Amino acid sequence: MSSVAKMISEIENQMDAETEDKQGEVANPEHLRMVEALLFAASEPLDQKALSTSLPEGADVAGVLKALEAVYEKRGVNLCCVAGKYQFRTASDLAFLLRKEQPEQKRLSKAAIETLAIISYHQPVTRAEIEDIRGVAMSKGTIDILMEIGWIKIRGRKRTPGRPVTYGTTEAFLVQFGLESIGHLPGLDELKAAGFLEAIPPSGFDVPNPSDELGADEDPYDPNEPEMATGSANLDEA
Amino acid sequence: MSSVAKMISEIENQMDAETEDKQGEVANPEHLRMVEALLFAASEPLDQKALSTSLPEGADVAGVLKALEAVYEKRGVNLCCVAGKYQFRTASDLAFLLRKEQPEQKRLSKAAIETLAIISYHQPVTRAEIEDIRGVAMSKGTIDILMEIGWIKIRGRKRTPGRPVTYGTTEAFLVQFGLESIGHLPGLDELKAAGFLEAIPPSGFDVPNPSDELGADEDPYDPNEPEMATGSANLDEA
Amino acid sequence: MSAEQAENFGEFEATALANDDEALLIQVDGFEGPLDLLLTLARNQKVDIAKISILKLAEQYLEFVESAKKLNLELAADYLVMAAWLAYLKSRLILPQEKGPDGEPTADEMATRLRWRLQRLDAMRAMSTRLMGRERLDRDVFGRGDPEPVNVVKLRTYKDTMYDLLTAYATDRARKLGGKAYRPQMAPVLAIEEARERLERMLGKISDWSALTTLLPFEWTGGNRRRSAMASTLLAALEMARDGKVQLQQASPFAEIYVRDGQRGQDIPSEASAPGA
Repeated sequence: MSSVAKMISEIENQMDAETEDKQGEVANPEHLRMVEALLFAASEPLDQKALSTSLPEGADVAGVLKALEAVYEKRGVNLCCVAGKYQFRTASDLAFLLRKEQPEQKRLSKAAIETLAIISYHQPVTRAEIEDIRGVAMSKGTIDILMEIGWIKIRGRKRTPGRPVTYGTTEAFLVQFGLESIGHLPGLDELKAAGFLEAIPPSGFDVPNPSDELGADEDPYDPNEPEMATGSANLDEA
Repeated sequence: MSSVAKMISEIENQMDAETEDKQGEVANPEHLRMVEALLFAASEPLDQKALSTSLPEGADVAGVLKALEAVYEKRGVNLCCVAGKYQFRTASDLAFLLRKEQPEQKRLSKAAIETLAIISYHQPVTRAEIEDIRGVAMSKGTIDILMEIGWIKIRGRKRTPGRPVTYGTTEAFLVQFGLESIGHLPGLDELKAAGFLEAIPPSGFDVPNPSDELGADEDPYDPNEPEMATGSANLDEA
Repeated sequence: MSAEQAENFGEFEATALANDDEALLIQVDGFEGPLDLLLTLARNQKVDIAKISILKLAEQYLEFVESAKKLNLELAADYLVMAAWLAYLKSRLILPQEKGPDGEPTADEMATRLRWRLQRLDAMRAMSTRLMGRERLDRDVFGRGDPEPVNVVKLRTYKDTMYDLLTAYATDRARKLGGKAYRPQMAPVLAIEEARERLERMLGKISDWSALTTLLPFEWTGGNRRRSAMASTLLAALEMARDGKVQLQQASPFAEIYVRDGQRGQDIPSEASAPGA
């Protein structure tokens, strides 16, 4: 057997395992082709709902996606789940082939990178809380840059005096960093175990997760609500 | 063996045949992955030369492309070669997936609806006759639009010098306007009663009884008949 | 300043941050605030931050601030606030353990809290490195370079109805038969000249006294048309009577008007013999 054929045969074995998992349920090969074509053609990640509207009624989109993920697992192009949506991307080990020698458009400052990390792990988080973690007042530009790139957004208001706005990450952030969801952030469990994600300042035993859902003490953001004075954090308070 | 696995197995068989053709030369699976990724990420079709500059020296690009072509032959995405350059395209039989139908409601132009009305009442009718009845020369587009919508058709030729084609309405026309047959178009009295015409129509006003039957001076239309010079009608002739 | 510190901070420079909220402040180059400075100092102790000596750390920080002052560097306010707080913490750490005033946390509790904050900042730094180290779209991994857009096919339907068709037919036909030139619509009026011409032509043909109503043109019937014909014919008859061409008579107001040729005899018909009264 040729080596290519062997490779494909391996894929086949994976596939068999895959389909066995589903107890005899077999992904329809024609549906597989359809999802393949749809995902290949699209420039944006597609979710299951979008895919199922294009497929015949009753098609097992989830099953097809699983099968497709297995088929492409070891290929030069992989099927990835980002932000709960599916997208073909080149295999990461081939980055050296494709990396374009374009200077990174905007080199983010250290402050911006840290702020992004804090927002992604601690969301929903207020400006004062970010400042508490970093121990320094934040320049207005930092949030603006991240907002402009489209990686963070204002997501609500905290039900505390002054009703400060809360920040969170966007879908574009997940897509850019290849994350299926906020819960898939690297090292999230370590941070949680160390208690570093506790409410700021530490309030007790509850260990909140970063979440896209509105927090218990968070109101949805209403852009029309008049802005209150949002002073910078008091360092001596900490 | 599951049906998907069977499909892949088929591809494998093709692949074996492929590689046998090349007398034991086997496409390197890693090169296969590279070409796959390069073609996927490229914004335009790539030729063998462009591919080989990215691949390790001595890589059998032609062999890899052949193998890839076979792998993707029956997939939702195919490897296509256009003018010596390669690119992935979604399989042509799945083009319907990439089509989105958008309903749009329109109205015929004044000239078009008047022409349609005349064709419906006066069929079989030649272009010259339509122009005579309307009293204005007709733009070519008007007939074209009605033909394109599918409400009129060429139904025959008039046995007059030049043998001009005659127009009539189609079944789609009857469906659109809710008519059982052309004979059910309202006559003079009905038009009067319904207020479409003055109580005393101008002298010389008559409303013909349109018919689907071939007219006495009409030949059936033979699309193969060589077209005669069909200058625009002489208005004074009619 | 210790040798170790000199090695690390000897070269720091003051930089004014232009175009920023903090434009008026002087920042110690390379440090992102006092906590960052503390974290760097803590790392220099080369022990686990969890076990770091806060007392030693406080001393190092205060030393650093002193040396900055000697270099005539004006430190940003938050560095000085931190210095003041650390000086206070230091004094309490040296003194025997006791509760602070008004249930203030003990010095140990304050030290633990600071240690925790340093650990947390350290952890978030590590996470930001991990996050930015991820394979990123369009830098490490790539999507389809030549996506095939969805073709939008317009499904045209026409709103034209039977009503539109018939309206078009009727107006089009009427326009054609009406000729291409503009013709103002004539009010239904019988011209007096026309009525007089008619009457003159009829003179030879009518017998003796004839009722004016019987002389009206046949096609001028109904409503306004008949009234116009009546008025015009009467006027024409009056003109002709003035010229002596006809004779008129009427028995009473609103009664029938009779006309006869002016050349005829002068005898007047009796009421009874008047025809068609």
